[in-house]
Amino acid sequence: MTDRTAVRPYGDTLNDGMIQVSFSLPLEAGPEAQEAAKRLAGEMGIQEVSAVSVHDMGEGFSFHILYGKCKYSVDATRIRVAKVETKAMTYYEINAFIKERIGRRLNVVGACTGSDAHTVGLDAIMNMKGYAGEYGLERYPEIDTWNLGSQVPNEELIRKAVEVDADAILVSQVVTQKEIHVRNLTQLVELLEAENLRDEFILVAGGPRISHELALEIGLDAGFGPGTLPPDVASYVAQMVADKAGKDAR
Amino acid sequence: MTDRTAVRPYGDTLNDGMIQVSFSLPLEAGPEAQEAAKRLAGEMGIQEVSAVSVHDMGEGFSFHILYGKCKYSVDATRIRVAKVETKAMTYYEINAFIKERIGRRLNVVGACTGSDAHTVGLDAIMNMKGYAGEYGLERYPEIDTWNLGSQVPNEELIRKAVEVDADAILVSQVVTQKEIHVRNLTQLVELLEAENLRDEFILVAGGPRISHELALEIGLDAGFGPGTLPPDVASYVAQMVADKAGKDAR
Amino acid sequence: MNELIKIDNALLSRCRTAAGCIADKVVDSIKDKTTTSVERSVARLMGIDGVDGQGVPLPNVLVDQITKCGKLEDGVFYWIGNAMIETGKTPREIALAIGNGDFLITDFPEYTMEEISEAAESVVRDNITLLDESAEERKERQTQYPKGPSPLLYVIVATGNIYEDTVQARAAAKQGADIIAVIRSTAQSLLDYVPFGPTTEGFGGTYATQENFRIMREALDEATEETGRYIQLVNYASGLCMPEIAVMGAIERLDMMLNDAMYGILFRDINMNRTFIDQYFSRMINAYSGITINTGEDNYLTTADAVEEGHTVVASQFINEVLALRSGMPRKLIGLGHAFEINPDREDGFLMEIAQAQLVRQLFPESPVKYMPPTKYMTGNIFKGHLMDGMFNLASVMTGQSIQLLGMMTEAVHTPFIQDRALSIENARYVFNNARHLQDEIVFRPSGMIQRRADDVLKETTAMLEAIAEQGLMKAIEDGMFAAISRPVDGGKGADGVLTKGQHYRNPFMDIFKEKLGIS
Amino acid sequence: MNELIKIDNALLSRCRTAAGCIADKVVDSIKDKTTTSVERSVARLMGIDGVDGQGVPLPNVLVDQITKCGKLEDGVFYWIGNAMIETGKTPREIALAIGNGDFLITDFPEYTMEEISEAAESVVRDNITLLDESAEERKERQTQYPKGPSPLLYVIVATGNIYEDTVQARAAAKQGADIIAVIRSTAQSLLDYVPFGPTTEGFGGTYATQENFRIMREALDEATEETGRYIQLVNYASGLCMPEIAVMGAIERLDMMLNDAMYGILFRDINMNRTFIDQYFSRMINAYSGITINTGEDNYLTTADAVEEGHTVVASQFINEVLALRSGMPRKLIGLGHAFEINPDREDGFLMEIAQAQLVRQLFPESPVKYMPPTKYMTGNIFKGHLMDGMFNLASVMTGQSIQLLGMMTEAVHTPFIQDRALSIENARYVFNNARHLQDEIVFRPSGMIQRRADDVLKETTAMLEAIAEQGLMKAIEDGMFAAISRPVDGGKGADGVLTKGQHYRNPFMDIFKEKLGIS
Ligand code: B12
Ligand code: B12
Ligand SMILES: Cc1ncc(COP(=O)(O)O)c(C=O)c1O
Ligand SMILES: Cc1ncc(COP(=O)(O)O)c(C=O)c1O
Repeated sequence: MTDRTAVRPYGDTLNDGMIQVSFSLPLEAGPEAQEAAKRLAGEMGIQEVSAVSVHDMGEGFSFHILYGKCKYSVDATRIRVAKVETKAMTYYEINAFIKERIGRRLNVVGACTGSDAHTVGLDAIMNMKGYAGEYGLERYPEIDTWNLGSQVPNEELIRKAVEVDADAILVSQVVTQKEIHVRNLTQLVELLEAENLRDEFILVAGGPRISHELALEIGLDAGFGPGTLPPDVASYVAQMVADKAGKDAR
Repeated sequence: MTDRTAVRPYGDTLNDGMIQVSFSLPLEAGPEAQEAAKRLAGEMGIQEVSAVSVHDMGEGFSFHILYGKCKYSVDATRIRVAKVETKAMTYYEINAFIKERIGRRLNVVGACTGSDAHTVGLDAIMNMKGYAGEYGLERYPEIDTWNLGSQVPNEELIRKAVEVDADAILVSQVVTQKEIHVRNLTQLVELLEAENLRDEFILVAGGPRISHELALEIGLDAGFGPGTLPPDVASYVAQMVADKAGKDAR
Repeated sequence: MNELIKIDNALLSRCRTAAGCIADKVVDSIKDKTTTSVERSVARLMGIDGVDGQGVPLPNVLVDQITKCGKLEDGVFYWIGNAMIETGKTPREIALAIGNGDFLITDFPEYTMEEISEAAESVVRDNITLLDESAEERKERQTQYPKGPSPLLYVIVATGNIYEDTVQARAAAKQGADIIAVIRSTAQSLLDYVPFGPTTEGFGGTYATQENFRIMREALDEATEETGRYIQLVNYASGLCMPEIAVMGAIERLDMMLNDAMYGILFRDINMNRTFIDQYFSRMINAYSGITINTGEDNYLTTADAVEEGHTVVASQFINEVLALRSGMPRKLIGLGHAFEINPDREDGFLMEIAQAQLVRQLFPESPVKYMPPTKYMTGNIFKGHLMDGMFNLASVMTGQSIQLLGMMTEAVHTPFIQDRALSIENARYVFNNARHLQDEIVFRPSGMIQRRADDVLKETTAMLEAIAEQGLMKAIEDGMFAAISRPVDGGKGADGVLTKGQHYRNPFMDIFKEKLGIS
Repeated sequence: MNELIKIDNALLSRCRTAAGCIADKVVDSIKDKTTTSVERSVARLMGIDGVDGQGVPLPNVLVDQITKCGKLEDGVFYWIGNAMIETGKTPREIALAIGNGDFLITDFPEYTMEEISEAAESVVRDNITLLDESAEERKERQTQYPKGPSPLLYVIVATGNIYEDTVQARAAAKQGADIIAVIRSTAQSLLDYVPFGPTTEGFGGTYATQENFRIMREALDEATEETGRYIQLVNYASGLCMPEIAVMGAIERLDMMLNDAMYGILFRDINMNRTFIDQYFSRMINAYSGITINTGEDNYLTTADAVEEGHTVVASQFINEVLALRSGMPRKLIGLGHAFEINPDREDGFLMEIAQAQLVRQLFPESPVKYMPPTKYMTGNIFKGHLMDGMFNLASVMTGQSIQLLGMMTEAVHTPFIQDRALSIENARYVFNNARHLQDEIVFRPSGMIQRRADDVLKETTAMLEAIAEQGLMKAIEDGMFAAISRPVDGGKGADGVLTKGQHYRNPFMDIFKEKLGIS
């Protein structure tokens, strides 16, 4: 039986620690490069390393594939993953919830910001058609949406949000090379704070490398990763608006 | 330019440290398992980890693929790989060398030992036909060979070596599960030592997971890995026998 | 099955004629012989299982004693039956008593075969009933849980530990595997006994024991219920204990058995006569119990070149087939083996693979042929390996193969890890589904490379079979006609276990099998 | 090229007729128009390059000043030529002077077009000679270093740093790549100027600058000599600076350019008129210099479903083709784009991919079609991804595609690492070689799924083209007929850069191109 306080990788025997690693080195293929690869693996705590493949790639580069036993374990009983805490509701439940608990339609503005032109993810959440069989926010009778599309500057997004008195701002970031997504989102938060608008909106980001944790770190309210469905986002926004309204009322 | 004293993995920018890792965990797929995977990567010194894929495999197992930046580097200028030091000769050179320098034909015994029945590698070295365009030892006019084939007990191999007064013993070990090859080779060395025969023979191992280093560690004279060609082995044996003869003569 | 190429029927019938001739000679030469392993399997069929105080399996205890007394020629049935009359004990009690050193079984007064047969009748019947029930249960479960579309996904587990094996097997079933083969520990095929009980330490595989069979069958029965597909179980019969393992498999409801007429000779240096006798009886057991056999022609291509020696694979298939037919196997249980082993660097190698696969498919349309993955040219480059396995899967679905032994990207590295298997199942499911009806779409050009290659292979096969028919199979093996391996007729392991049947010899199980299977 | 399917020629000619009709309307509507970017490219063709003190590219400095003075209708040639007479300076000196604030170019007394043309004649000739020399050099090198067999291996580099790009490109060439495309930084296509000098920081790609082109060309010329194969260089023309980049590419001897008649409109929300005018002139430059274009129909399938919208790809190919023909491109330079983007979970999806690929191949037999890899359904599962790329490679070699943009197993993760590219080159080389002549072996069954799918796509294409011919291309785009994206005729970026030619307007380069290319 697995000891959840000390979980190790598994190949074919419990706790054998077997892992696979691959990387390139700026060294010509040969026994030295292979030895360098093994030592690196050693540094990483991989034991009984087998360097099973080496590929010369020209220009003084080699590619290595290794197997070995990772000496580390993790305590799975202590893992807490930051998760969106609101409860998932269905399309019908969400609309009913907004009607009853908020009593007015919600305004939601969305955009792919900066130089990012990957609209498919945002459209999946916002457009009528939706995603994986779920309607997008546009279809919700209790939500009004503004999908600004691609390559929208943060300034313009904020302007629009103010203009329509948005409850929530949805930002999509798909390009992540050189951490550009983190830069873009950070700038958005800073701009909002500078204009004292940060608390006016529920600020939500999404994209293939966005996690709730990362979003919180940057200073947003929530983050949604791969496989997000429109009702996940709608449930979250509705409940947060209701909460806020509750707090404001007190 | 690459700093060879601090070589790091390379993805698309010098010293970016990018590596790929994959392994299974005895945890059901989900955010917790993915977090556990990331933490393990963290322990291994991988930074900015992206958990790019998770696969539920049933029975409480998940498979993870991660990318990230390895924080370690290696000093490539300090790497010394144990290598067979004898100089590589061709078929013709080797035969001439034996004739001139040793003055008699060499006797070589080979076997796949223990329960190992993988004869292809040993045959590649020993049989007439040879490997990758190079004749096998059997074809060498100056070498007499005895290829005992597969699943030969160490005892029997030693008996045969004594019987034919072998100069060298060639052992092939292909099956490596549970380190069985190390056990088999260690037992061979111990048996030879017990019978005070260790110095009678040049003891050579080969196989896909055999390195010269490993062979030396176990107490053999040389080890040959993947891609070995018959003349590599013949050159080595011939020169070692010549050396020995030289020493004995003194 | 689609006829994507043309087969020259004249050549085909010449192949069948030659193969028939070859088999007749083999069967003729073994008719009046038996082996220690056949006798131990008769002991098992009489209910003898377990070990003695020293851990020696009881079938060996019994057969060894009779052998020592120089009386094995009369067969164990004779001696056990005789002892049953004399001692009133069950066969198992008799074996245990021998293990305790209580008596020499050959010391008792000897009864007539009628008396013996009568005394042992209920034991024979009860044990046959066991086999019948097992076969019956398979049928029922297969009706309740039908199998998926062909090619079926066949994967191996090989951790060395039967309990770890069940974890991997159940996971594989959930991932979509149809067939689980438990690979056997490296050393087992040369053991002249079958280990006993559950085992947790093997090298490159797990020992084949009856208890291990039972443990895995149970795990797969659960997986069957969970997945709604009948998950088949495979193990290895080949080796020095071929018929014994066949008995164990029949009792524990295995669905397939590796069982090749020549594998042991060529690849394990087992004596020819021993192998031919053992395979003859073991296949009757398989056939009687509805167990599919897997032959091992793929192995040839691990030592011989797949292009140069493609015809030896087909020739061997004809021989394996006809020998199986002689053991009463219906064609639908004869899973002939072949493999995808052409050098991946060869230009148009994929076309030649297709030619060979399609030829085999059309020559043996009723056979559940088993297609083996690339192994020889696999390297530590797991990415390229995964791709080669994908091309193999495509070749299979394009040519309508029956059973697909999935390749693993780590073939050159280690026996499969759980993720290797998961990825390879994913590979096969993707390719099979995405190209499901490709074979219905294409015809190969009549004068193209594929058709010509198939023609050439069939021609060479015919020539080879006719040459073998001429000189006899034993001589052909001596001459190294298969897998470039030559074995002397009298050499090899286990030769001393071959015996000419004595005057009292009877094997009532063989009689029953022959009758049921219609073997003359 | 093999005709593995049957094409209904009546439909084909209806498609061509409709496409011709569509193109005529487009060309007609843009004939008397020019754009800021066309004018900047004329400036470049007159030798204006470099930046002013604030780092603004000189072509922009010039065009902006003329625009501010409200005089761009007459075209930069008119104003530069005029200023040359008046100042005796070269065009580049004039632009520099403007950058220094020395004068307003529109303030000089105006000469006649004859006088201007005469004054500028040698500048025009010299710059045309530059283009001719560059094209000539390509021819020579291609004779000395012939290219490999089709499909050619096309890979991208996208580190963001031109020097790092050269390392990766040279390594790729050694690994076997035939064509290197330097992907452009995410933001560049919407810049209304072309950055200057070598650059080392881009996101998801490297800026397209003339110096970057030169650096990479030099690296690839070395690689050409080392590998003995002419390594082709690709960059992107599409965007707000289409014709300018075409000029830069012509000068620096690029071999291919991404250049699509509609990509900017649909995917970058660039104004329609702007795009149609820009592509018209940019393609003349490409054609004159012997540069192959790559169209971008693959992009449709990143937002639209590849099965449902397969016909939109083909319709767009007909339109892109005929528009390129109108710009004087010979068919052998029109590299139409398409893609392998059907959901891998779809049963028989591979058959549908083949149908589409084969259809495209047969409809445009002379075109060096460019086949794009799976991207949309790629995930972080690099193993499955590598396999999907292998199936894509197989589809390509089975259907005789010309240019294979290699898929990367890390498509869903990051722009390619050096090893991703190496493995993908290995993948393609293995599959292409191992199945090299598969297309010569097969015929698809006349009533099979593949033939039927191809028929359906062609039928839908015909209907779509005829509908567009009816309403006009601009209206069709407004209606969202491509990629499920709708763009208003007057909307989009760069609309203010569209102008009606004034009375003094002349573009001598266009005249030369038209004459050489035989455009009426
Ligand atoms: C389609 C695509 C394109 C299309 C985009 C069309 C369009 N209108 O969107 C086109 C062809 C135009 C394109 C162009 C480029 N692309 Co692109 N593209 C892709 C591709 C193939 C798929 C992306 C996609 O549509 N996924 C499907 C959607 C549904 O998934 P998703 O975005 O993850 O969205 C889900 C969740 O993340 C979440 N979500 C996403 N956004 C949001 C927002 C909110 C508020 C919420 C709550 C949730 C949420 O919910 C969604 C549904 O579950 C990826 C590779 C891949 N397979 O991932 C590359 C990829 C993203 N592209 C890439 C690049 C580099 C580019 C270019 C920059 C290349 C170039 N230099 O020319 C250009 C420029 C684009 C630009 N300026 O941004 C890289 C990014 C590398 C990196 N990690 O930085 C990728 C990974 C490919 C690669 N390996 O190089 N691309
Ligand atoms: C061919 C093969 C077989 C054939 C062997 C036929 C034969 N007569 O050899 C058959 C089908 C019989 C077979 C059976 C088994 N095999 Co096997 N087999 C392979 C396979 C596909 C190729 C090995 C090979 O021939 N390589 C080609 C030769 C030329 O390479 P080589 O051995 O490395 O030799 C070179 C060098 O290493 C060196 N060298 C080798 N020996 C020597 C000796 C000397 C003295 C010198 C100087 C040099 C030298 O020089 C050679 C030439 O360059 C590998 C997988 C793979 N692709 O590697 C699995 C593999 C080796 N087999 C494996 C297993 C488990 C088995 C079985 C145990 C499975 C089973 N339970 O049934 C059985 C039992 C075999 C046994 N008792 O040992 C595993 C081993 C796992 C491990 N790491 O422990 C592998 C890796 C497959 C796998 N992934 O499961 N196998
Ligand atoms: C027919 C057959 N039997 C048995 C085996 C395995 O044999 P062993 O257990 O002797 O290694 C194989 C190998 O794959 C085979 O093909
Ligand atoms: C024809 C064409 N042009 C340009 C691009 C790239 O455009 P951008 O630089 O605007 O991202 C693409 C995308 O692949 C394309 O297909």
